[in-house]
Amino acid sequence: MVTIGAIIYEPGSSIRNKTGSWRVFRPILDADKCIKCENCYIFCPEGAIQEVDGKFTINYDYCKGCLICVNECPVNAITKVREGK
Amino acid sequence: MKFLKNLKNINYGEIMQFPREEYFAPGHRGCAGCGAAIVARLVLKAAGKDTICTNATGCLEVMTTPYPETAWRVPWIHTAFENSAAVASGVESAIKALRRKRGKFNKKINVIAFGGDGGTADIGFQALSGAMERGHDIVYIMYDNEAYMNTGVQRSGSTPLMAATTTSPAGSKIRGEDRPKKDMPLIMAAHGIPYVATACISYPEDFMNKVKKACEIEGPAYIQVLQPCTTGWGYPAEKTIEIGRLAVETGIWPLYEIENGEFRLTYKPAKRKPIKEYIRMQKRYRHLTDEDIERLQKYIDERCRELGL
Amino acid sequence: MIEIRFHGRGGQGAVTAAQILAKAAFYDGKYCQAFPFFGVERRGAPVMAFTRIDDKKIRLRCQIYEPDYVVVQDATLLDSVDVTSGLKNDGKVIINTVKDIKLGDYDTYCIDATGIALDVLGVPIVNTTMLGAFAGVTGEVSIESLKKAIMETFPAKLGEKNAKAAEVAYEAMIEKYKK
Amino acid sequence: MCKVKVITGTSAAAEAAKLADVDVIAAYPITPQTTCVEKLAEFVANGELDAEFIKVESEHSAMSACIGASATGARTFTATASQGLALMHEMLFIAAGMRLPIVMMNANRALSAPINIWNDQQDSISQRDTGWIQFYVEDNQETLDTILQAYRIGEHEDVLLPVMVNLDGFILTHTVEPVTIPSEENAKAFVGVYEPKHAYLDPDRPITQGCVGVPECYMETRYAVEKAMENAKKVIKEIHDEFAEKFKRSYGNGLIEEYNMENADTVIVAMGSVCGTIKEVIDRLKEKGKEVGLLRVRCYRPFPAEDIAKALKDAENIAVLDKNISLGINKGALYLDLASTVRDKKVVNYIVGLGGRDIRIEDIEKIISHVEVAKDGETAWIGLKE
Repeated sequence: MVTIGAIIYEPGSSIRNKTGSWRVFRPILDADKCIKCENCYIFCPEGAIQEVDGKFTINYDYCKGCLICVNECPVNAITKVREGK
Repeated sequence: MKFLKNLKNINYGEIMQFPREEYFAPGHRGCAGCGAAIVARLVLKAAGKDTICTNATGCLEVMTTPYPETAWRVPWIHTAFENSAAVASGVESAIKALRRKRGKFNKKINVIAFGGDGGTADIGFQALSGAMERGHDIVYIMYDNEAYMNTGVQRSGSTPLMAATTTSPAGSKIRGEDRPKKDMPLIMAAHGIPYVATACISYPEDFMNKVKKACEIEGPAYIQVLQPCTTGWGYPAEKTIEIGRLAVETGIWPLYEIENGEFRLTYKPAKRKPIKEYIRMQKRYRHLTDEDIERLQKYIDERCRELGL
Repeated sequence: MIEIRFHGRGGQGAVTAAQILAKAAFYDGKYCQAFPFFGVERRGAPVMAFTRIDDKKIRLRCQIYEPDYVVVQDATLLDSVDVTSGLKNDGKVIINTVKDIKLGDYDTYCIDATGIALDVLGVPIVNTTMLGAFAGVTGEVSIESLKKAIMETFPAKLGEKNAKAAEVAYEAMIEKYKK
Repeated sequence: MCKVKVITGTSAAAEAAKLADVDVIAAYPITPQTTCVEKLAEFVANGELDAEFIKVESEHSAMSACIGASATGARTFTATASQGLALMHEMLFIAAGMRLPIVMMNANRALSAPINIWNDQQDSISQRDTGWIQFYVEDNQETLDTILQAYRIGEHEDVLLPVMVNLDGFILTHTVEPVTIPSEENAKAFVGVYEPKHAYLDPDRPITQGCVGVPECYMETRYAVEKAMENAKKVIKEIHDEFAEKFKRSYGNGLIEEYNMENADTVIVAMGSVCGTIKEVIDRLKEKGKEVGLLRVRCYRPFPAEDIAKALKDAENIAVLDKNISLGINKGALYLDLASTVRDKKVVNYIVGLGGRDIRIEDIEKIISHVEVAKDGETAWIGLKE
């Protein structure tokens, strides 16, 4: 059943769509090198980088592998590897 | 520390800790490295929960709301391509009326209209001009990726000089877009509205502070945020922020605000970088010769001089 | 049902006159309808407006082709407009003129409405004056209802003056044409 | 206490919007609708109506702003005509698809070219597939009454559709006649307050309106509008009856009105103000011993096919009057709809009154005598000059 006027009542329901499957390269964040500048956090188009218990981690369910985080990390704490390798 | 270094030049004082609330959910269908998604994320972080958004047809709308899924965690409405500002006028007026007559909306609510450059500078121009002139308390965000990206990179009024698009191709006779970028911020400023600003996603604090200011100011506000597009501009996805930064550092996209008619640069590069660095990273400019770039450099130099950059 | 056609010039208030007449008839307890000739004419051009009055609800929506009465607000119109066009054989014409004229075989009633308007209102706007003349000649509406409709149409002072102008014309016509 | 005022159709529309206590008006002036928005602006300026009046820069923005306001939960009104309605075209589909019960007065006027400010019904007929409920009224009183009913109908949970109330340009919009204006109290008791459950933007309930209708859901949304149209037929009758009981004025059964149909072999089918003239002609013929009926289609969308078929079951000669023309098939829209409803009967189409061509008493008489000898499926243009 489509809702009246095709209204979507569940905010942020796009989370059901796991875009992590789009990834070709995987960014890997080395928490020891991280200086918490928040560059990766704020520039991620997916909001896939989260702060958990004071540490930044990458949510691979949604990370599309754009690698902006790799490019923007000022201390090279994030590196990339090919998916499936 | 590229980014932190940039911040020192911004006039807003303390480095902010970015709000952790996310009102723009993951799982949207934007390209990897999408600048428009960054725009939406930053705007909502700055504006907060008590916000209603309107959206013109375009990339941002299409990629965020294929039924039955939405990336939006604030109330959001899309109707058509050319009328985001008109719809926002209706939303804002309804809030006013229902607040006054029925005691609803008992808090400040930000009404934010999103439109791409086509939906703003071209087909949506009349509706935008009308809404601004009428003085609605709305914030209009033009996410500027300098062409019609949703339909496959056709030129818009906001496409810059010499950029190649599918409708301003680099041919043997015409070298890409033959007209300069339409100066929307100044056109909006000419409406006499209280707040106009330019921004770039590569400078998130600057951008978010401007969004906050625009929300706080009563009356219409217009922010044009440059948002590099990996698909339309032709560069690797990881360069989205870097290219945006170069647009600002070269003076191609100056960051300023016009508050109650007063112009102020919000960021001034210590020394402007040559535009060649920016140009050579993008396929849309690959047809340019060194002479072309030199001509373009002169044009940018002239504009920067006018702005005091 | 009676049908009235007003001839005037754009800006002289012919449409307002037709509407006031309809309202006056309504105050007399009748049904009414008034409408302009839907043209593109601007100020100064010859224009027409119409009123229907009946004892029962008026349903006709066509234009008026065979009026019972014609009211001519400006005698200069006679040179360019066939004001008696379609007028019923026993129809009456009321004209604003300083002369005494007769149009064809029609009962023609002349009044110096401009003179009255200048006297009473201080401006040569004759629409309300002509309505007074119409009431005096035809008796189709009462002067009381007419004055009420006029007062309701214009703001206070102006309403009173216009009602006065109508009354002066009304009495002048009764005086002039009393049998 | 109700009062009677001698007013134009556009004023009657404005009075109705005021009585419905609308929250937001967004409108752009256009002949012959103008006096409606002027009146509303006056009401708002004088504080007689507490509403936001958005003086938009075009009809497209008028409908866009109405959609934004209605989607925020406000009762919304607009008015337009002709080219303005055509400019709104895109947004009309959207208002209906988003299920927003906006009410609009349309002053029926011809479409360019050549530019023509006078009456016909081509403008709204051209919007018949947009998903708007469409009424065509006969007089100024019905304009007011129908707008009041329109809010109830559009906002009804089984309907949730926008409603267009069409009145003939100039013939009604610029004609004054007595109109009974209900008391504010009675009107409010009838119209009620708009409290949408489906669509309203509120930060405390973050919904997404106007999503991308992917192929997996688009057909279903269209079908839902069709179902709502079907539901509307019942709702329109119910609300009409409730109105009739409360205000002692009725318009047939709300969908159609039958006039002198009992003994008439010849029936005219028409919409709008011309029905008044037709009734007058019917009465005059009756005095001469001739019986002719009128079937007035008050509600054109949803199309009351069942009611029409039933009403015409004994008719032999059916004359359908259209103030519009579907170019390329030489038929009017009402005829085409009716011909798909009424089979095995003689139905003749008359194209009348385009661009302000007056429909005179003789024209109606001519149609009546013509239809009795005409062939099924014929089309005749009435009043056309050689």
